[in-house]
Amino acid sequence: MNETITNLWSIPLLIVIPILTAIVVNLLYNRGRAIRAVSIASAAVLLVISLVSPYGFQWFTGQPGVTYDGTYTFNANVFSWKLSLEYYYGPLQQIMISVMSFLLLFVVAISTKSLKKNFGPYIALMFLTYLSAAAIMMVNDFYHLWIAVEIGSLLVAGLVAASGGGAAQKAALKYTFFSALSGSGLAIALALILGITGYANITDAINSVRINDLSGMYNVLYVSFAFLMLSWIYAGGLAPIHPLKSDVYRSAYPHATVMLQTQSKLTLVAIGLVLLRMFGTLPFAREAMLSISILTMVIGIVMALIQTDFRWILAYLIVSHSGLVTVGISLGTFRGIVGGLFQAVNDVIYMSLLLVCCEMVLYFGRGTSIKFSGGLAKRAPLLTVFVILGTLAASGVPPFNGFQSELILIQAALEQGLPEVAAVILMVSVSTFIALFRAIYSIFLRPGDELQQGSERFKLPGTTLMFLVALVAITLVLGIYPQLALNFLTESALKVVFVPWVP
Amino acid sequence: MIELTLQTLSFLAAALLVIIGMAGMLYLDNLIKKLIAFTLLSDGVNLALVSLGYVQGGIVPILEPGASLSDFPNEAALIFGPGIVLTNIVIGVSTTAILAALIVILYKRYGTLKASKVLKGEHE
Amino acid sequence: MIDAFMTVAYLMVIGVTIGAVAALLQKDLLRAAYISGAESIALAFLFHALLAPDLGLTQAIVGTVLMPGIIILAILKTRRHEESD
Amino acid sequence: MGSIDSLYDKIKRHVVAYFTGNGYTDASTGYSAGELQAVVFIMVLAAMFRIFMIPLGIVVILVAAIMVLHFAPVIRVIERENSSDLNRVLFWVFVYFSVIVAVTLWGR
Repeated sequence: MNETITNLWSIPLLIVIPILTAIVVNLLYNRGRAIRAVSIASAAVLLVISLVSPYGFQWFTGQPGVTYDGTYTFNANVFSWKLSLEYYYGPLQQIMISVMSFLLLFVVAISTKSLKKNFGPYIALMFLTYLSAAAIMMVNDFYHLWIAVEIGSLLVAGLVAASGGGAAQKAALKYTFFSALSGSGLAIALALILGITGYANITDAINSVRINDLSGMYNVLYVSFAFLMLSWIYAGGLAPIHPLKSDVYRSAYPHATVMLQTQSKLTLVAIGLVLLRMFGTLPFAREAMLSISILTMVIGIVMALIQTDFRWILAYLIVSHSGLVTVGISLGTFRGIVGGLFQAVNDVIYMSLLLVCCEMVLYFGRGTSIKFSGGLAKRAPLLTVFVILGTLAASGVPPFNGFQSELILIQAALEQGLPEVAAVILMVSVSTFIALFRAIYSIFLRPGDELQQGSERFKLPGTTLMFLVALVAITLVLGIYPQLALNFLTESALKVVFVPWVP
Repeated sequence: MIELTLQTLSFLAAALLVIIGMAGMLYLDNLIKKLIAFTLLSDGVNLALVSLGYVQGGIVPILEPGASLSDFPNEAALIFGPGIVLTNIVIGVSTTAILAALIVILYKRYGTLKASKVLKGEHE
Repeated sequence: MIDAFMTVAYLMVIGVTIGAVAALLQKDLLRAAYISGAESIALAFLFHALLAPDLGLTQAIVGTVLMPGIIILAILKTRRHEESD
Repeated sequence: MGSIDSLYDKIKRHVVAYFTGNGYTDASTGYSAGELQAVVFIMVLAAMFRIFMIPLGIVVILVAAIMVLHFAPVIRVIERENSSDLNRVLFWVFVYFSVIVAVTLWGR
């Protein structure tokens, strides 16, 4: 296949700008206004780059060499070589990274406004989290995949520990201890794949597996599949590791959780597609992925039903809805993959809406426990409207975006002859409504204590109001015109199903 | 009967290191001990990856002046393992640093290094 | 010469394992950190014997100075002996 | 679990705990909804084994029903197993990993 260089500037910029911003923001000690200006400008630049960037490849070590007499060893054939370390920016990467940049812009704006102390390192961690998620999304070789996953897990721990509080630090310590197993497992998987195929590049590895006869070495492939799936589970917070991940989601600040859940959804999509492309033809590989996804959905939603704190409920709902994303991917059909990717986009958006509402509940000085609160609807009616809209979107009610992706997922499950999976997806969306509405009733609608009753209304800060309005607008637009997002996703899904060696 | 070459022995040592590290992370109650067990675990993985590339009676994969080019591919040790291990060592150091910092912070907050007190589950 | 080298390598294989167990059995955390550093020296030599001298150098520096250094710093900031109960 | 309680005893204890135990709290709606959901989920997932073999599916459904009745408030068991204790998570990961490797190697 002939590949041409069409993209020489945007992929390096998407990696370099977050690093530079993190360094600069770290150096601006205690200058809140400067940090705010720099970080917002940088996030806006990232959003513009991700929107206007052309599609194409970025190869490392592709530059011409210089000889002693001053001439270049330039040769047009250099660009026809397939180099191993490779990034790719395509339609799927464009929509995912654009959504993440949009969220980063507002999250940075909110956090620089609401935090009081020196928050330079915190913003730096936020940008580095963005960097790791973008790298995982664009990468097409196992080596960079491993490094980006490792960096991402350390950054999650850093971002959670920076939120302060004993629970947050405990969650960070547990999560980092576990990265020992996951990271070593990913390194072993990488070494085994390198040993079998001889390539770190995913495209070349898939071609090598297809061309060469590996019938005697299926055991090695299965072991590397298992280790790679372990890191998938760890980075995305699927079933056996979900207690650690829900601890992480719950104990960070809600606006930091927006970035954390975006990162883990993108990681799930990227590593899931890699697993499907590389190991999708192995018998029982997709079944293993599917069973993990179903287990995640079920346990997440059941645990969300019995929580008594809004933050806990949201944490377990995020876990459960990551199961929805991976069900679509692990079905492995065209419609399933489209549904999974679309669910990832939608999920990131409506969960951000709910998380920002949760942040506002904390900001107004009410606890998020559903036992000792109530009566917030009288004092913050606008927030109540937003949180109810977010609930409707999350539980898949027609005019919102959650409905469209869940419909596609249910159709995909029925097409595959798995009506049970369709039933589980339906029940998850219904139970999402129950779990969220318990919290909303207790916090917002129930008459509160007399001590908490006041006359004056709470006012939403301007940035937050803009963010909420924008998120609601996106959920409505994507719910009414799903083609806007599906146009980006169909090409990638077709490639994964029919030509899996193409990134 | 497997011949006890250096490669087999170091695979064995790597497996023992991984098992010792995992057992230490599971059963030891002290957070610093858990940290040391973590470094042992990553050492074991590194050793396994390095001994994957070992060639019996081979040479270091560096092309010295005067070496014969035709024998080099047969004799040189494979380098994919070491390429990964170099990164893994660096990642291990940074993870150790973050873990140590978190342990110090948690010690200041709770006054103990016992994992059974610090790392209790949230729902118990 | 070669035989002596290989004998030392075999000894280092045993040394790595014994060092790992010994480090985890100490009650004194500082001593455990030192022993894990000694285990790293054995590991560095083993890397050298396994035809990866560059990794041997890296492991010698990182494993004997940096890692125990970090752990010793953490011990100095917390406490030296394990709690008995 | 050498329990000698009959099924009647289990159900009676369950019902009594609902109406007298801690009284009606905010959490009890969640617990009852979660219990029902968990039971339905388990039965639906047990029914999925029909894709391998229909008799196997029938057997698994029966086993699942007996297990559900044995661990009567299922939600309590699930809640206990979901603790974020590090060792417990590590244990579940080892179980999971061995199951995945065993199933994939066997399925080949």
